[in-house]
Amino acid sequence: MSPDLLYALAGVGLCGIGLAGFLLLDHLLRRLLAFNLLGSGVFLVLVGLAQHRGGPDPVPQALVLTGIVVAIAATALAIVLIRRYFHLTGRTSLADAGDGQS
Amino acid sequence: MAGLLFTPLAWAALSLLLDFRRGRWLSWLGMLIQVLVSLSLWFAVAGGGGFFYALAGWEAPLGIALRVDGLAVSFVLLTAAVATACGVHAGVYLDPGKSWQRYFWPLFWFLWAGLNGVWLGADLFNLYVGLELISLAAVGLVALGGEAAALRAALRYLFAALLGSLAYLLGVALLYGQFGTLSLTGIAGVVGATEPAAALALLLMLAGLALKTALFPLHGWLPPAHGIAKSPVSALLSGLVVKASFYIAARLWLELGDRLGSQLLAQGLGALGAAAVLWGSWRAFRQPYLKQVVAYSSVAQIGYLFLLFPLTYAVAEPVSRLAQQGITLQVISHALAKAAMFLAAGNLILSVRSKRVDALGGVSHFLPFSLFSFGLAGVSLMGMPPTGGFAAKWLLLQASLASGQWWWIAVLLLGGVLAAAYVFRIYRASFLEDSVSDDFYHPPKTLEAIPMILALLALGLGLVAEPVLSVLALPFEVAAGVTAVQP
Amino acid sequence: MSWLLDGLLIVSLLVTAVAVLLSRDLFRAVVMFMAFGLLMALAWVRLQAPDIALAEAAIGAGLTGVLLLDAVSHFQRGRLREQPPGEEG
Amino acid sequence: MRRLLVLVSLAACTALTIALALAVLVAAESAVVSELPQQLAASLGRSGVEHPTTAVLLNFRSYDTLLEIGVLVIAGMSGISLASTRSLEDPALRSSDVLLYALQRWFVPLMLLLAAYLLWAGSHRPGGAFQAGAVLAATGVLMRLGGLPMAFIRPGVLLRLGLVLGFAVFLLVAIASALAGEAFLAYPPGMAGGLILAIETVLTLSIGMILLALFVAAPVSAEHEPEEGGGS
Amino acid sequence: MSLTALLPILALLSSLLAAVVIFALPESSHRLRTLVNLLAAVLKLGIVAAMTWGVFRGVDFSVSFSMLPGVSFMLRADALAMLFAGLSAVLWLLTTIYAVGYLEDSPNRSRFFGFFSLCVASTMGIALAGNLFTFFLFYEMLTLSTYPLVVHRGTARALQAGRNYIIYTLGGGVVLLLGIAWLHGLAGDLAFRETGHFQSVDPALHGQLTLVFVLLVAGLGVKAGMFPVHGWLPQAMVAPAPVSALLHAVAVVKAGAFGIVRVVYDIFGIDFAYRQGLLEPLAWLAAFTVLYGSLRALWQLDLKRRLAFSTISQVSYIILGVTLFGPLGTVGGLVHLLHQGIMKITLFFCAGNYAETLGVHRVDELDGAGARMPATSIAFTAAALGMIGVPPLAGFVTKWTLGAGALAAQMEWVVLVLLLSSLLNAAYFLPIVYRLWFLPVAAPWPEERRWGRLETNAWLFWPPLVTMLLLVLVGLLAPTAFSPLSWAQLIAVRMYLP
Repeated sequence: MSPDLLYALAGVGLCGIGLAGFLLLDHLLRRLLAFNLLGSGVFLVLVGLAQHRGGPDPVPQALVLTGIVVAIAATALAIVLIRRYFHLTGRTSLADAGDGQS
Repeated sequence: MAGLLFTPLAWAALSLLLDFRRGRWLSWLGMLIQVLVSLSLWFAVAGGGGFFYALAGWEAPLGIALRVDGLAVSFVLLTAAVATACGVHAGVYLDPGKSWQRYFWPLFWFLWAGLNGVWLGADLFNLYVGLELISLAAVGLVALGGEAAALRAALRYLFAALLGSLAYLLGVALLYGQFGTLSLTGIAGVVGATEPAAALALLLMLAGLALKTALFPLHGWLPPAHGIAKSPVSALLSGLVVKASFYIAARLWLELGDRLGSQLLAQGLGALGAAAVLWGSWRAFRQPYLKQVVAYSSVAQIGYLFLLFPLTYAVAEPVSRLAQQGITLQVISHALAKAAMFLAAGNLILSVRSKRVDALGGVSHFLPFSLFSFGLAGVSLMGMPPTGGFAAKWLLLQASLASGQWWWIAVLLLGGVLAAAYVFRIYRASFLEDSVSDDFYHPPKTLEAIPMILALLALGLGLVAEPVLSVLALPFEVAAGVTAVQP
Repeated sequence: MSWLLDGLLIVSLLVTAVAVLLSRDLFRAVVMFMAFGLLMALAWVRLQAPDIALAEAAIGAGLTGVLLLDAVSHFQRGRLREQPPGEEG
Repeated sequence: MRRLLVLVSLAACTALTIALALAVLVAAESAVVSELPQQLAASLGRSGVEHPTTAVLLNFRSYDTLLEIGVLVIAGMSGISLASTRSLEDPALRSSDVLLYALQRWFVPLMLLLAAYLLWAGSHRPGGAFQAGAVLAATGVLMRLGGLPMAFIRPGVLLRLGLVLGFAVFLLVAIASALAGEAFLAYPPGMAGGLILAIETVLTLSIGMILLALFVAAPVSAEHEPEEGGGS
Repeated sequence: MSLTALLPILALLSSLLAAVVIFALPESSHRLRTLVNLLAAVLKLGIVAAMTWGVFRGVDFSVSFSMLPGVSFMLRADALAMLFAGLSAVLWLLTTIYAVGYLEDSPNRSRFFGFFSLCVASTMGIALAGNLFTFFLFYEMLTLSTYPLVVHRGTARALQAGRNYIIYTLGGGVVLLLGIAWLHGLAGDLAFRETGHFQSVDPALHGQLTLVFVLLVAGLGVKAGMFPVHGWLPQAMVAPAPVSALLHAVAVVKAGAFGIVRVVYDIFGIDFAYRQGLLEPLAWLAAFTVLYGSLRALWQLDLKRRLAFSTISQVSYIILGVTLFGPLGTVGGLVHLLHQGIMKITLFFCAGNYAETLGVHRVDELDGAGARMPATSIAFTAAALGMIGVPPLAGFVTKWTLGAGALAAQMEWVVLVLLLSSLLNAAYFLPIVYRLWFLPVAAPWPEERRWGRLETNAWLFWPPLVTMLLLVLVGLLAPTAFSPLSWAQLIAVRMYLP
């Protein structure tokens, strides 16, 4: 087992942790954190698995760079939305908002 | 030629620098050009067959290639038609006085660019970026204006979309790790019959895409987002955006499903689709708000799409083709009809100044045109002849019969009846003349004309289904293998 | 030696990840997340991906962290403003 | 009920993790050998840069990068579209902390230098537009927290121009090559290196600007409520 | 495009385009709308007359194009098609005239006449459809375009009736679609053919084909108002009188009956249906409906409701005729398709006249109306006598032929049903006639309106008289070459002697 594969497996673990957090946490910021963990896990799988046999591979590395930028864009936008939502409603979660629109 | 399809990106960049009114003129010009370009590309492909287009001069797998075939260009054309309708409508409908409306146009164009990217995409990672582009633009459009309810819907939508994208990306990671390429055709060429890792990858990707397509029971985010957004935005989202993720799922399934799928997965997805049809229709019937009715109707109509999976798995080739044609028609007719319905609903809401269904009493008196458009679109959703919805339903019925999967027949027929139930509920409300008030606002003629045109297109699709399908089914093999760099 | 390093790094990655999600205090969670980002950067170095390591350090740990911290402080200010003193914030 | 749901979710996540781990192990054993690294090595000479990751990002798969910048622009403008005040400056932050101020006077130029280095390094060693842009944004964040005035951060045309500049230049190059008869996004032969550097430079500026704008757009002050409601 | 392909399309377009124009017209342009309506109706009548002449001479009018893989849109004019097309073309003209008068100053006329024209376009499509698929297409279009007519008044009662109408007819449509799709899966795209398609068919398919037959007849039976699924019809009476006339005489119920005729003869073939024993149960059901409708009609006090139950009874005569194996039964059923239309529309016109002129809706308010409105009452009496089967009126011709057909098919019990039904017809029509002519006016009319010289509005006055004339003529001239009876014989000959 190469260290790359080990990191890929760590990525799998992060995916599991992130997914559990994403599903179970209500607080929007915490879900956002979980999303970022999940994303990191996916990136690790992508690079680790690809590099397991052939050594450093710039293609998945470039993909992960792209992925990171997309993730920060989404995260930053989410933070803006969350803060504004909190500002207007005083809520930090989407659960039981009771405005009748389920 | 294919390069011109990226000009939406250029319109996006330019319109960001302008305010709403100037952006409107620019965008209307852009739409005209876009429609013309899409048309000419469509005719080019209809005449000369499909081809691969290698971007940046690097061919797959090193570079990214676009797959320009009959199906893709038809969807490009569909996008041009629906998005133009929504864009023209939005230009009149939205209130230019609000400073944030200026961001409508760039978001709109980015959305369009993302859609085109997905239709033409043949590279798994590129499809991921395209999906994210669409999702973020859509979220931005929903949130535009920043009311609390809109923000809430946008956040829900954003989280669902992000989770779906990551599930898809995880699948891509597994596939790349195993096969060392991102090109879908490349993977389809080397994948074997028993590959548990690849099968899990396909499952993950389908699950993520199903979440983004709002397949029951993952549909919770759709009705608030589509119900709360401004009507032209809702029309875009329901008509086109959810189709993008489904399109990728379908392409994956048709390329890899025969080896990586299983009967259980196929029937399971079909069953979820069936549940979506029934549950979505029922919920639509119960909604007190007009746009919520239309939004839940989308959940139901999306359900039909997932019948693709059981009807193409382990069936004879002609049956599979029938199913594919039926689903394609369903995508197109739903895009046209649902866009028409949302735009017409917007007009009705504007006219009675209330979002409630029971406020529509007497509207048939004063706004027959918009109501008629709504009705015509509803006819297509019900799957009544001669609309495109009927043509789709007919083909799916035939595919179900021919494959011996008779249980889907019940879904198709019952779904039509349920759709009639929620559509006729709206008619009923609008025909009631008990409490006729004269206090109706008359929207401009443009607003009334656009949904009518879309609804008529959905209607006419059924009559010309055969020629349309013949272009969709263009033998891609003509140019496949020869990665022709486009002339 | 390098196995030990990798193993240690992976274990601490997973532990920090769990800590991010389980810590009761939001501020703490975000700090843990920034630590996680730095560990990720290290992991990328170990994976011979220096580009990603740089990006992760700058974007993942740095910028995201600052954005989140800013948001957390905003929430806490909002809480303080809204709720009468004495109640738990 | 709630507990049951938690347990089920946890069990599902665990099962998925195990399945995924097994899949990774299986995939790692697969015999398919990718030709991609060889192809990449063979084509690197024609890409105009020496560093393979940069070559992939800005030449081989430049379409991805173009769309990705698009994603950033979308996030940036969605962010500022929600910003509540006309000026995005926060007067409360214009602190007069002497120490911070002094620190900044040293730090800001240093970071700008770092960004420039990262940008330049990108063509032949690790570094590039993203990293440089991130550093640039971090500099901006620091300046803002330190209370330095930043007149350009207003939702005016200048800000929007800054947001879109990198994207626009990238697109312009892409379209120009398409109009010149090459494939969309292809660089004219011999000009790849220079064009990539130029694109990276404007991208750095824009990325920094977008991230900074998102940071700055996030706060909402109670005093300036935007008008609510819209056309419908 | 040749004239033979063009004429069926024109026959459709004449009312389709009229509908589009009328929708586009503003509510206030009353004269223009009337003009368009009448022009379209006259034009259509001319086209249909020309086509009928052509069909008689043996010209084949047909046009088709492929709509979906394996399915074509097909219009074709055969003798049976012209029977129905002729009926609807003639009656549409009269109903249009009537409707113009009836809705003189009610709101939403643009909407009304638009859907009215769509409705007739659908009927024309049903008549000219060349295969089951095309038939279904127009059949569903008819469902949709009649809904706004049924709920036209917008009252809670009208909406309730519309709801039931749509539940019944859409339900029937679903069953029909299932049958058609199934049949298509078994046998492909089937064009209507006078001798049917299954004269010799693999016995292994018999079971499935029988099921398909049941589905098709059940689906069509909803619109034809056959017994367990007739519930929508009496409720739909809340619609304005011209709509009721259209529903009962021309469009909706006739479309169902016509569809059953097509399915039995032109898809399955009467031979196949007979050999499979499919006709006998259908005959029992039809006979039951005939008696049931008449019995229910006896107890209705509302005039239009009484007529509605009478329709349920009378339309099943057509089905009954179809189930009598042999040319005579077929002729009886087909000719009744036409005769019932003429008689029933007369009755509805008259009922509408009583309602509009005198404000009378109930049977017991009609006392002495004959003196106040002699022309209308004469028309009503003639139509009622025709329904009962008094010679030499239209109804007599039908019943006589049907009886002869029953004897030829050795189903003597049908004669008994016919006699019983005639007695019942007399029992619910004669009291009305008696009240009209022989009872004095009991109370002042609820809402009397006067229109100068004539007993009622001229637009309302003439149509029932014309249809009365028609129903006398088709009865008197039955033996001649150009009567509906001869035409039905022509069709039957083509069906039984390939």
